[in-house]
Amino acid sequence: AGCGTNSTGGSTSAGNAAGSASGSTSSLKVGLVTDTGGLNDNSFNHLAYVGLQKAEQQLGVKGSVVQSQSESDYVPNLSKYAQQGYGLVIAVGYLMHDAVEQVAKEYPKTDFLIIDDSITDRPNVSSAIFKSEEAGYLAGAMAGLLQTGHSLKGLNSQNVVGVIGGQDIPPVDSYIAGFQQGFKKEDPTGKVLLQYTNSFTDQALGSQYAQNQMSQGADIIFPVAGGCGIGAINAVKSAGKYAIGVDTDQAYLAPQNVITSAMKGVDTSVFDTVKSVQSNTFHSGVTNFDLKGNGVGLGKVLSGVPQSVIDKVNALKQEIESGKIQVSANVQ
Amino acid sequence: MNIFADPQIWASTLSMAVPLALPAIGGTFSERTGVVNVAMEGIMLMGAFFGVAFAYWTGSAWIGLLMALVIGGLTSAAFAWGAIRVSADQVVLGMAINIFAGGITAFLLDTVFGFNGTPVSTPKLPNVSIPGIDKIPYIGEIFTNQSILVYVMILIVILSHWFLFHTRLGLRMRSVGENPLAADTVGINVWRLRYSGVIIGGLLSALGGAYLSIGVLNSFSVNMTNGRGYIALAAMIFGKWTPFGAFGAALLFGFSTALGIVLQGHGVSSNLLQMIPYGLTILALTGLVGRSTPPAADGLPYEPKR
Amino acid sequence: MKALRSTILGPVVATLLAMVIGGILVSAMGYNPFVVYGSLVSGAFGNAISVGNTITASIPLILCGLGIAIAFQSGLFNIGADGQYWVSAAASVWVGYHFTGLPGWLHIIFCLVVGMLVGAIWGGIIPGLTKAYVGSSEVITTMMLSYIGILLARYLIEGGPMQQKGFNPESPQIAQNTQLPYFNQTLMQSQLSLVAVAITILAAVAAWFLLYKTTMGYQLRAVGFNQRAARYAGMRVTLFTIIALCLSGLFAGLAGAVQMLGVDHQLLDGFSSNYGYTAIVVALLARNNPFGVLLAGLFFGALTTGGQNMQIVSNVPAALTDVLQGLIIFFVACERIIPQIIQWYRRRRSLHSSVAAS
Amino acid sequence: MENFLEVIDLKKWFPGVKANDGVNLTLKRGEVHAILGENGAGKSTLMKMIYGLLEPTSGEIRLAGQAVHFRSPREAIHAGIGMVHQHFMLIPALTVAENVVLGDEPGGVNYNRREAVKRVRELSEKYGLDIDPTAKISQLSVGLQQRVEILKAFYRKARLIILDEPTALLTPQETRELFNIVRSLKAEGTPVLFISHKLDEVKEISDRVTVMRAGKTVDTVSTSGATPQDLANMMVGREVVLRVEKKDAELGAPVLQLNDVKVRDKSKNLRVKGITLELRRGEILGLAGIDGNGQFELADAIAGLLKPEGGQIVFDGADITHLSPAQRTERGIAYVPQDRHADGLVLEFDLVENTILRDFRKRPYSKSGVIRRGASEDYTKRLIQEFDVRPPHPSRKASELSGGNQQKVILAREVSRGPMMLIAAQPTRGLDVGAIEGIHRQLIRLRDEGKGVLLVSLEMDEILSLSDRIAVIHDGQIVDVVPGDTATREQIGLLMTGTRANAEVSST
Ligand SMILES: Nc1ncnc2c1ncn2[C@@H]1O[C@H](COP(=O)(O)OP(=O)(O)OP(=O)(O)O)[C@@H](O)[C@H]1O
Ligand SMILES: Nc1ncnc2c1ncn2[C@@H]1O[C@H](COP(=O)(O)OP(=O)(O)OP(=O)(O)O)[C@@H](O)[C@H]1O
Ligand SMILES: [Mg+2]
Ligand SMILES: [Mg+2]
Repeated sequence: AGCGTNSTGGSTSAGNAAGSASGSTSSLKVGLVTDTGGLNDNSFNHLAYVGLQKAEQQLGVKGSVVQSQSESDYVPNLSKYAQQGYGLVIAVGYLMHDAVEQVAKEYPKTDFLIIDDSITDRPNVSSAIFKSEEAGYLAGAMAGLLQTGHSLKGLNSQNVVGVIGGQDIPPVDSYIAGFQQGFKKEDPTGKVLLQYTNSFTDQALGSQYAQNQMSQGADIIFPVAGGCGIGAINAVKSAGKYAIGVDTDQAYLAPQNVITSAMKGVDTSVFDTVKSVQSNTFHSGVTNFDLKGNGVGLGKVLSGVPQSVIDKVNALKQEIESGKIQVSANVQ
Repeated sequence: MNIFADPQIWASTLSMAVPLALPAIGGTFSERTGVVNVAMEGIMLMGAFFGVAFAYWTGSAWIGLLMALVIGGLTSAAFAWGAIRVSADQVVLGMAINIFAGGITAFLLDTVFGFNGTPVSTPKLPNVSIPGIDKIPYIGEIFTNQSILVYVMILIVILSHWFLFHTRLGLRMRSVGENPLAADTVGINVWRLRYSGVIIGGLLSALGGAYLSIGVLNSFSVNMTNGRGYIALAAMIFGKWTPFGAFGAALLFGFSTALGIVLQGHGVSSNLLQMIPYGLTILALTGLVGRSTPPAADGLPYEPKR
Repeated sequence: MKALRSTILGPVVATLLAMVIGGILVSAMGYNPFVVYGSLVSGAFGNAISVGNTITASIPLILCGLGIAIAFQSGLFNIGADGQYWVSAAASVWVGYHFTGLPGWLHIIFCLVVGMLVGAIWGGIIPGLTKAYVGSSEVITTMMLSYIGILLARYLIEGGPMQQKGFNPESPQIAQNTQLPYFNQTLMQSQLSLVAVAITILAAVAAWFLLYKTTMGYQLRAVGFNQRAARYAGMRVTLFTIIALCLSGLFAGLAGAVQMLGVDHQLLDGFSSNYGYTAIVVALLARNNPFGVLLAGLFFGALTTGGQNMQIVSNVPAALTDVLQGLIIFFVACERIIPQIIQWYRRRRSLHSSVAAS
Repeated sequence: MENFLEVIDLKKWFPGVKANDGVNLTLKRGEVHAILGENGAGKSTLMKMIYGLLEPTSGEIRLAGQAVHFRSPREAIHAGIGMVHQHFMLIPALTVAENVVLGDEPGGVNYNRREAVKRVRELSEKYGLDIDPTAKISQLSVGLQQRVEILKAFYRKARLIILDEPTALLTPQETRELFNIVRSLKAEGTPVLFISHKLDEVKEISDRVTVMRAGKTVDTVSTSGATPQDLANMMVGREVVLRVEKKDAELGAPVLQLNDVKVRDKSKNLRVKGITLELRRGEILGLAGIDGNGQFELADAIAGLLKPEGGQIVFDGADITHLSPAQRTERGIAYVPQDRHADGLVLEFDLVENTILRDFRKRPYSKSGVIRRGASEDYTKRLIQEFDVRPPHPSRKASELSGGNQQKVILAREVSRGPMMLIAAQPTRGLDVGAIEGIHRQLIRLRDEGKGVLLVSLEMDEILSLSDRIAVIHDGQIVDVVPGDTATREQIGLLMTGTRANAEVSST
């Protein structure tokens, strides 16, 4: 198997294929069910898998993944892991809400983790909620500061930024909502263009949306659209404008153009939950991943960004953590 | 609204037409020789993936493009073998290629490049401006800094029309798609022409796919063609199996997609706005185009019982 | 007997051939092909649950496939079953949660009928009328309406009128008494519903009866084969064009409704089933014969569920299922080559032996 | 004269059919050699083997003394063989010129359209086959298409020419012109293989005749030594009645009245320009005319397949001008359409489904919307027996039958429906004498039962021998109506060109 993933720097060369049965016989088995976006979504499914791989390498658990092909696969896939004696089954995405409810009831002995959704009435389900709006807020604020200060090379005189959403759905919208609020805070007269591509895969379409927004004066673009957003970053790169990454640190996509990234720690949540099951400290209920606990946050900042801007953003971060600023997850 | 005054919408139109027009013309070649081709989607994906992969491995987008064509050609040759030599159901075969291509490109992306996708250092094909034209005010902006494949497409449209309707080989190709037995009885090699038609179709589809991955971008993602092969099928029918028709249909589609993008951000649901290209196509089809009759032997296997 | 053997032999050998090629590919990537295929088969048929899952997965494919087969038999290509499926799914879900207080069986029938009607309208009215009167290719119109239908369904739950109060883009659940009961929850822990199975079998029988036993089916097929002769025979070609597309949409609509009542219970974002496209292959592999559709649908249902299990057990990326599926379809479509290969082999062998003898 | 072509014990077996089963033939240089045989005797199969379209199962073909094994027509063309096919090998979407030059087009990489048009025009002038090279095939009548088929063979300057039923669709004038060409070929030493079901043509043009029956060559005789009756008997293997016997007509009330009917064809050309005509019970009215003069559009209009542009159609006393085809069928109009593949049959349907094509809504073939297979099949079996359809299997697909048998199925269906009137358009096109005899007998039986028969035919002989009255159509109008028993070939032939011979005849 090709070991080309650059997700972890670990030197353990456990081929990700056909798990070698070297672990202890009683090692924990963890099943991951993606939603229909699949592992290549450049977003939460992918991140969850990164977390699982980390758990495999560092905690010695045995992981397995199944990518759902349609909405009707959720229940069978979750059940299958439960039947086969997996200790933890991870459901990625709010779309699996009802499926998890149902399967968790049928398999009370199995622990479940659902990402991006809250299920509170089951003793064997833990939910991971991400305050991505808080990360979006900081990203928006940084964009606003840069726009008003024209403090990056090549920024035009219009205060216009663009947001490209993959779809009008909560995990996307929470980022966008935060971004809008943060931007308005720092640049009240500026304009946020918001468009949805209705695709998480079509890179060429993402590129078109970006070009369209750039032609309307946007010079910082925040794509929240998985693979489709990569196309947008690509377009931004060839036009010499700026982008803000999402979900993971996407600076590697365009090191000269990505100002920063609004990230959410799906990988952390998966890793932590695996660990808790392994050490018998699994607890049901909702875990909020927010700025305070570093569950969400900003990625690497472009070197050209003035220190004053970074300081201001850090100050905002403190205010959010202290609860002084409340960020809403609803798009305007 | 002065959205039409902005040359960006026309530039968008043109660039979004490329990955539709190329496979649509490719399909035209295939169907003009009598082989129904729904494999455009899959062959585009193959072209897109291998274009990027080889561009990365060799460090040259041109070699990437070449390999996209080679792989696209090979894939369509497999399709052609099934459709022509074995007389298998052409639609089933085409769907099989599409499913296979979607699978194999995703599989290879996973196993070869991992879940972060193709490396960002992959080269892409150059964008060019045509000296002279780029000085003309409005038009110039449309033709400035477009991918080189945009110009290649325009060339291909013209060449294809000339080839199909003004050359001896083109006449023979069309005759094979209309009545292979008649063509056979005047000594034309039906199978060879059908193979050529399908493989030309494959090359053009792969070119369209490569445009997506190394023309506009320099990366591949799973299912990045996003149904364009099927839209191209529609464009081919819409264009009544002619290169200019297919090009026109692709432009219409590109334009209405661009329109859908531009109109967004005014409070209307993006879902509703994205219906525009599809709705417009139906309207144009029923209002302007009407009946489009395929080549008479389109989809019919030719197997002389010798 | 001999005919039966040769019709079965082709697909079997084709599947084997595809599996050999797939196996080579899998081995090259460092997996054990026997583990991979073992998990594929056991995932599809390994135990009662798997069988239940396989049947459940095949139901929408079969129902959509029946509709597409009817269109094909009438000389029409309905490429837009996906959209018909989703629009009908939305409609039946709406009926399922909006009306309360109806007796369960009546409510179920209500949902199914609305689903079928909406599917028939979506698939039949615009494509049918434009085909009949303007001659527009139904390939384009059904495809375009399919995209529109999916966008519409998506709109309905993304800020549209069917979005459940709250945050997530999903519809409310349909009333409890409209959810088709699962078959023996303890014995067979799958989402298999006997009612859905019965509806599917009934639909196949109905499609067969309609096509081959009724004057309507007779006319549909006549129009499909030869419009001029149909007109000569006094049939109303335009009418039957519309009817054929409506019927086709009706079955896709039934698929959507049955899936919602039996499995999904609500409209969920995603819309990624692709049943409409797979069903084209199902119909064509079945040579548009309704009972063949039943078999082909099961085959694809097995591939789907087996494929999911294959990922779980052998860690193979999901995409490999598609690779195998593509290969299998390809070789099944090319099954006609097999007798030729056998013949060629025999001839070569006899040549060899004759050379050896001399 | 030496043998240019030799066929030695040639066999071609299809699954279940021995289409050729021991064929022997010699063709001398400069000879016109006719092949006679019933439908399905294997004539076309033999020709296709010579032309490389079919590969023999066994046996040998020698060309100029050399054994040849053509694997495709390409090789046969290369060896100098040209063939006019019985079923047109034309491409409707292309022009005449393109069809003729296809495979051997003028020009380099580019197709030189102008040169092609020029060459085809010259060729058509040389052979007197007048045709517009730039017209699309789809716009041509079948007769004109036949000319294109002939031009194709001549364009390639073949050393041997095969003519498989070239005259089936030609007018007498055209046939005469074709024969002139054949004679000039003969004079140049080019041998011609000529297939026709018309014995007088065979008598006129050929030097020798080979008769085939059931895939075997029965005998080869010198034409001058055999009478048409001899040839017919040899073909069928029994005595054939060549002249039609019929009683005098007992005329009844008018069954069909056409008042100033005007009809446009599908491409909107006015083809029938005001026809007034009457058909009575108990008579066969022959509608004679050169192909393309509106006779088939008129037939379609009476059957309801084309909407009349103007005028009135009265059937059995009622105005049916605006009724649908189904309603007309219901009222008792039967129709044998000209193009049996396109209109008369659903080739993919089996014989049962084809025999109920017109009456499937009625009992006993269906009941409350459900087809009754049993009853339908019984009916089909009866018709198969009565009309001697071969092979006699109701579950055979229509496409698997020979043309003659397909025609029998159509005729059986239309005649047995108990119609009040039958429109028979080209009912015997391409059929052998035996089959023609049977079909003619059916038409006369219908007439004797007091039904009206409108016989639309391009065959002068058929019209002359069957019709009680003959209406001659020219350019969409009736030139004259003459009594059948006194009409002569010359008279009708003249009328067909639009010239009225004398005023007295028309007054009757
Ligand atoms: N490709 C084929 N497959 C199977 N049977 C065939 C095929 N071609 C011809 N036949 C059969 O072979 C026999 C001879 O056909 P052929 O066309 O040679 O007859 P023919 O003498 O030309 O008749 P006609 O006078 O009607 O043209 C017929 O029974 C026909 O049905
Ligand atoms: N005068 C003619 N003679 C023969 N064929 C013709 C003629 N005119 C048209 N055709 C046929 O119609 C087809 C299309 O003709 P048309 O003139 O539209 O071609 P075109 O490709 O548009 O040519 P142009 O370059 O002149 O615009 C040709 O390929 C040919 O088949
Ligand atoms: Mg022109
Ligand atoms: Mg013949």
